[in-house]
Amino acid sequence: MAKGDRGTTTRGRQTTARPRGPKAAGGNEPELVQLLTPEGERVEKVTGPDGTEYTVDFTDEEYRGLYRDLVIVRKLDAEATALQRQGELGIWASLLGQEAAQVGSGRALRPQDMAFPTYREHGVLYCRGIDPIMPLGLFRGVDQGGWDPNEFKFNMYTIVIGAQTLHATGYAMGVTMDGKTGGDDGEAVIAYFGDGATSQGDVNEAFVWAGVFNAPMVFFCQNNQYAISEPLERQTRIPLYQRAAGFGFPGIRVDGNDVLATYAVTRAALDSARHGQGPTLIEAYTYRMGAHTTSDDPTRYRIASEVEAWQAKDPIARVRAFIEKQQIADADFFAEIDEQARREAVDLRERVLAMPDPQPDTLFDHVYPNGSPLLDAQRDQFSRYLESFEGSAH
Amino acid sequence: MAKGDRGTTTRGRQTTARPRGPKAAGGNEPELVQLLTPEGERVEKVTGPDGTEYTVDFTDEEYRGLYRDLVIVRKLDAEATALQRQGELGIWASLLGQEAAQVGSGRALRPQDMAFPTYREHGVLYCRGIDPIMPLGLFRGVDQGGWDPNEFKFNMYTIVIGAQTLHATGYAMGVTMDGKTGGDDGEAVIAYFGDGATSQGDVNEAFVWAGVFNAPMVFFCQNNQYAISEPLERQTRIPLYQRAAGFGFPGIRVDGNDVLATYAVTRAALDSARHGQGPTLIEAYTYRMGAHTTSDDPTRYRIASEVEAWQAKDPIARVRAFIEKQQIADADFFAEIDEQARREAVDLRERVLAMPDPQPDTLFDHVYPNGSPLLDAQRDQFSRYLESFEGSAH
Amino acid sequence: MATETLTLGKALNTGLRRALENDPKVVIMGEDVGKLGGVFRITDGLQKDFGENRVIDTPLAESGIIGTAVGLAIRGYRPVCEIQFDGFVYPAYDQIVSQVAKMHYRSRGKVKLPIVIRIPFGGGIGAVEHHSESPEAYFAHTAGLKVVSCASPQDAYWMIQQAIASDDPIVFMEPKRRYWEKGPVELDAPLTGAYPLHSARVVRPGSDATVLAYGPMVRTALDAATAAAEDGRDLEVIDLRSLSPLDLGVVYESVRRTGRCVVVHEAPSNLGLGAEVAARITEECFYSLESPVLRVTGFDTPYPAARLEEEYLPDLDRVLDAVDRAFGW
Amino acid sequence: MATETLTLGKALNTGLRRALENDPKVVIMGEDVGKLGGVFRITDGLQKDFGENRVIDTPLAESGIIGTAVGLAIRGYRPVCEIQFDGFVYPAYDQIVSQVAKMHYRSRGKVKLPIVIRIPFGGGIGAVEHHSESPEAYFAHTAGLKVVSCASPQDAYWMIQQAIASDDPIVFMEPKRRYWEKGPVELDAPLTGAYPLHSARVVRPGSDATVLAYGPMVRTALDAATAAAEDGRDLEVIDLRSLSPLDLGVVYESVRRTGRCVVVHEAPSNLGLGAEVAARITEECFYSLESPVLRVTGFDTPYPAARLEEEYLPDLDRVLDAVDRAFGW
Ligand SMILES: Cc1ncc(C[n+]2csc(CCOP(=O)(O)OP(=O)(O)O)c2C)c(N)n1
Ligand SMILES: Cc1ncc(C[n+]2csc(CCOP(=O)(O)OP(=O)(O)O)c2C)c(N)n1
Ligand SMILES: [Mg+2]
Ligand SMILES: [Mg+2]
Repeated sequence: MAKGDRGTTTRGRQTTARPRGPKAAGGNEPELVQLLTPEGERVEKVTGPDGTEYTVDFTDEEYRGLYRDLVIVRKLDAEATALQRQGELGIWASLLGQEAAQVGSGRALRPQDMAFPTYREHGVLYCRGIDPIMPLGLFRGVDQGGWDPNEFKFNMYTIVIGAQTLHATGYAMGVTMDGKTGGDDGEAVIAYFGDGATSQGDVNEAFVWAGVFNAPMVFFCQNNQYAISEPLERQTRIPLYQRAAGFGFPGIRVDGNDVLATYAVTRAALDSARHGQGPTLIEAYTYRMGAHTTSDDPTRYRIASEVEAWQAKDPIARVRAFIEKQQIADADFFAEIDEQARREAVDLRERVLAMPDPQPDTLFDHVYPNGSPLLDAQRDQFSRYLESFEGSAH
Repeated sequence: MAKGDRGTTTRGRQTTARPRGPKAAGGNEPELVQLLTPEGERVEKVTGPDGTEYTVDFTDEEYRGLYRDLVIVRKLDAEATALQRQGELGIWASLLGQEAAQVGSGRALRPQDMAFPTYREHGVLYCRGIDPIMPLGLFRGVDQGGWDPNEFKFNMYTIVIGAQTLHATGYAMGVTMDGKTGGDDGEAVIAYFGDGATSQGDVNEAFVWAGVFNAPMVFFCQNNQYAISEPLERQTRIPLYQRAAGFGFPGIRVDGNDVLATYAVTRAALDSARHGQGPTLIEAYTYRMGAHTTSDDPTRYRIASEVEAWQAKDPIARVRAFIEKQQIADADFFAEIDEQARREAVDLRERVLAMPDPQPDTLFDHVYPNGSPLLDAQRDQFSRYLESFEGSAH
Repeated sequence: MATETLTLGKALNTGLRRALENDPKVVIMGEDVGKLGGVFRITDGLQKDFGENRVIDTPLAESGIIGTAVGLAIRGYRPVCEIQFDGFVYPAYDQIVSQVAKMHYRSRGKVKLPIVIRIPFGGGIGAVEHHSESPEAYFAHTAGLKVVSCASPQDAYWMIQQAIASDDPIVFMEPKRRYWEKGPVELDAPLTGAYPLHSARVVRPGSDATVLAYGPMVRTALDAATAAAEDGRDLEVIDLRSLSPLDLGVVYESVRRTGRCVVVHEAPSNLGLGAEVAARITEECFYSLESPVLRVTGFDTPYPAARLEEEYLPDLDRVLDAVDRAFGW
Repeated sequence: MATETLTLGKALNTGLRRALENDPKVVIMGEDVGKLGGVFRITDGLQKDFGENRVIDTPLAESGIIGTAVGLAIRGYRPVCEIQFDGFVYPAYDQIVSQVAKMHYRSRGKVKLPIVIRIPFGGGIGAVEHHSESPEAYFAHTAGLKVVSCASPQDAYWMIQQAIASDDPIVFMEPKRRYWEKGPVELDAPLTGAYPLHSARVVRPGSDATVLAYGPMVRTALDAATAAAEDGRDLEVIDLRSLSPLDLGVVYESVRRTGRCVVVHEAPSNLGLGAEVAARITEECFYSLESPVLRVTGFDTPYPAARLEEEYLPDLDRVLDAVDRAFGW
């Protein structure tokens, strides 16, 4: 049905360097915004369908900084996977392959912006300056990964698919109600979710709300091609960024393995939101290189050649290639980054292993801000019960 | 945001006779398919954006038949409203103003097609050849308006907003699984819902499903401009038919006060579905002339001039004007129809008044196909309890 | 002290108005709560006086209402969400039980969600299906939520304000068929002096048997007590008020005195509030009970057609029948 | 008669296979049920053998799964819906309680919805939040739904087939932490000869006290009985199997003999199944009870972090402690 394709289309410059969507279905996949090719070639700028020019103007230091982020984020992720394999985490949801989508969007956030992650946004969390240990309690099972979202401008992880997009929208409505849009210091909100999540009622209701209230927010969909075992075709028959057209706000597809393009597109959308221009949907076209989580076995549902094809589009390799070509760093730099990443990983590991187990009776804490007599009674009874074992062989 | 407007747009012929959307917001409302102007002028045909030509080729008898349907449907509805005012119905959801949307789409259904209504599709029900008394048990409170959907190819009314769109989609998936699409005798499914319903997660999930499974169905949205008191702007900032573009299937706006255009557009969409071409969203642009239900007081939230403006677009007056201009009926015909409508209304009234009250212990019937010992016990206890009053002054 | 005679609905409306006045962070949101003032007019006039940012007509989607309320609460607001009818809360169920109920716990106390979810509930108004449900047990079974129900205009006025002022997420069940019943309301009494939100209360002292009720059934229980008095039986009626957590101290005390207890609600019997109340009373008052705690409830059927609701709903006679059975045990 | 030793998960898988073989109208639908065979592999190999029209990988939306299943059922299919984890059933709650549960009643028996909703439930697998919930009371409180839970491979094999063959809408609760436990399964015994779906069963006869459990807690109760036997106490263990309607005849009979009863479940205490069971036993066995029915349950908190679940979940010791308390009453 050709009509569906007449939605908002991202038409970047027709440079030969910019490829079509890597997983072109029937050859009519739309173009995506790309500023750095898999080979490490810089595309100077891309003009979006509404005339927005997407480009970046980073200093050498900043390019190196992005590279550092990418490497460290991947390393910490690998360390968490290793910790899980060794039984130190109950489960881990790896971001392998999605580093550019996360670092690009994470670095595009301004300090005043608020993010609502899923369970996989370890890279965004890192860019927010949050100690990577913070969510690990959830995966180790010593707590549920709780923190104060307002302190870090980063909400807690959300596991129920799509639920956080409504939270983000409500928060963004609050931003408007507080009069915090309209200028460069305006606040914007970003909601992360996956390709699978786009099927959930909640996500579509968030689109409705965001449109109606012109909410200052960015819907950032990491299309990593899979929802556990289900390929994209189980969720949509057209490119996901086009969903936005149905709700009256712009959608755009960006190469999610390109940290520069992701940065540029996210920054533009956030700035548009903070200036009161309303929501944008960004589809970051990327790939989940690993398993869905450490509990998953992707060999049951996808073939090695597909993974290999994506390997060639690695988000880190292309930045390194670019840096090398531009000669803005030497071998020492790369060695130093690797060493820093290694140190941070070791540090993370040590601190994970040192995480204290929770005390049994903390079970009853924080069910209600104002407490509950029922829980008090249960806690008391439980304490007496535990005491009854004391000194016994039990 | 102009981008959102680049979705599927209905571009009919540029005849001066066809007006823009009657309630043009900011003057950029899209055109709608219209084959009969409010003045009763026939537009020969309209070409849709995908090249589909919308027209009708009715015999004089058929035109008269449509007029008859419209008048009777309106009359029966008015009778039900009167019955409610007299305390004979608990509540009534009037279709006043939406007759053309319902008769046009209802008559477009072929016998093998299946319909999933809301609580307002009395006109569609009539066109399916169903005794109009059938849903009245629900509104009178003597039962919940139950019938066998397969017997009438018309599902029971659904009150929970949007829920039936998923039922329709599942049913349509079943049609495909049964191999009942692909030819002229293929089956199609139509799901009715309102403008307000488009905000519900369920409706958007139905769009997802229908797109992914290429379900043989038509989403028929009667945009009557209000969800109880809330005007359209509370549900969307762009025209509703454009929602479909976000899900990869065509959407089209039709003049819902034009029975000919509604027929033509619905018939084309149904035929496309039955031939295996997948779903279509139709937005029938119309107006709820009365209250939301008899419990509602629309003067609290809308002004008289708005209602008057729509009065001028009355769905029945234009057909009468057309018939008169074409001289395909004389005064006797109109008198005869009015008399028939009156008779059917009287008959309906008499039968409503004769509806028996349910027996108390039917309360316990049909909770489960296989029954339940718990209910048997409750029924027994209740009978004994009722017996305890027998012969007493109670 | 200004005491006015108000309907329960007007008392809620006045309580909401006070809450909007007292705290700029309070916002009301829901379907048709603006110009229309809600289908029951509980928010009548509030949008006009407080504006569209404080009283928000939302898109027609309950999950969206609660989900965005969560975000607003994280932002520091105190959303009061109206669900139009009991039967329409279920699309929001996931947001309520998985998000609203759990976020404080998940965050080890760092996130507070002071959200009030108002639900007009129960039958008796001759409505079509989905408009007469009693879903309170679903919420009371959900750890992390509190659930209350008011039964008089005075309680309506105070309890809605207390619920909004509380940092706990609270499901506020409004006895819709009592919206039009009148009673005295002390409008100027300070909230701090009001009867505590999560406390049951003896609304009619008595000595022969204890009748427990909440929401719409309190009136029914009181009527039954009046009728029983004519037969020489002195029933104590307790309004549970807080459905979660239950406040059963006063109940135990009563049952230990009377030895007999009947619990009344509209919701189906199976796993209704009565089950919990009966189980706990039995545990606490085991040696005082002359008969088991008996339940007078809706039947375990879907809510029936309007013309059967008189049969379905507990009424004075069924309450008295249960009392008789308790005495005949 | 071919008796094989199967895990509970494999027994379910084999039962589903039989159902697909026996009735072409049976379809399986859910997230990842196809190539992956479900995250617990309960549908392993079924799509390969029965095709994509019989085993359907759906979009990621639970309301859609149940809502389209309703439409398929109206069309004459018998959908078996997999909900991936207990905590993800709530987005489908409206379709379940307002549509699946009510349509037969609404239609005065004219519409049948033979839908089975499979839910792996309960904790004990060290999972993150939303993966260890016990939502059965929500469904058991809902008139129009039936709810069952299996506890052994043999029951899993039979009950899933019985549920699919039944015209009632059934919520089928699978004790996920027992998926890997093995037991004998008679594969060729005719379904008609199987123990009835909606019947409780004594799984260990005993004379001193009655312990009631279902799903994952049946094993716990049996272990407790074994331990109690060492202390000279003879516990009768009853697997409730049908959670709605409850089949309490055998329970009453048992409690009248033993005079003491403990009911065990993972779900929170407040308004959990135990409340209903306790209320009914008390009513039916009032003069036989030596002590009130005691409940051993999860606490009224959200399901905690994995490293606290051992404390949260009822175990052998907590069951024995309750038995002790029953004897000490
Ligand atoms: C409501 C709900 N249903 C099911 C699940 C189980 N589940 C966890 S992740 C997942 C797939 C999500 O896919 P996607 O949105 O593409 O995100 P990704 O994991 O690929 O980043 C599923 C089905 C869930 N967490 N929540
Ligand atoms: C889930 C749900 N929420 C709320 C309601 C109450 N309600 C009944 S009709 C209605 C408005 C529906 O508007 P629309 O979809 O435009 O249909 P219309 O009534 O205008 O035909 C509302 C809010 C409901 N029936 N179901
Ligand atoms: Mg994905
Ligand atoms: Mg409408």
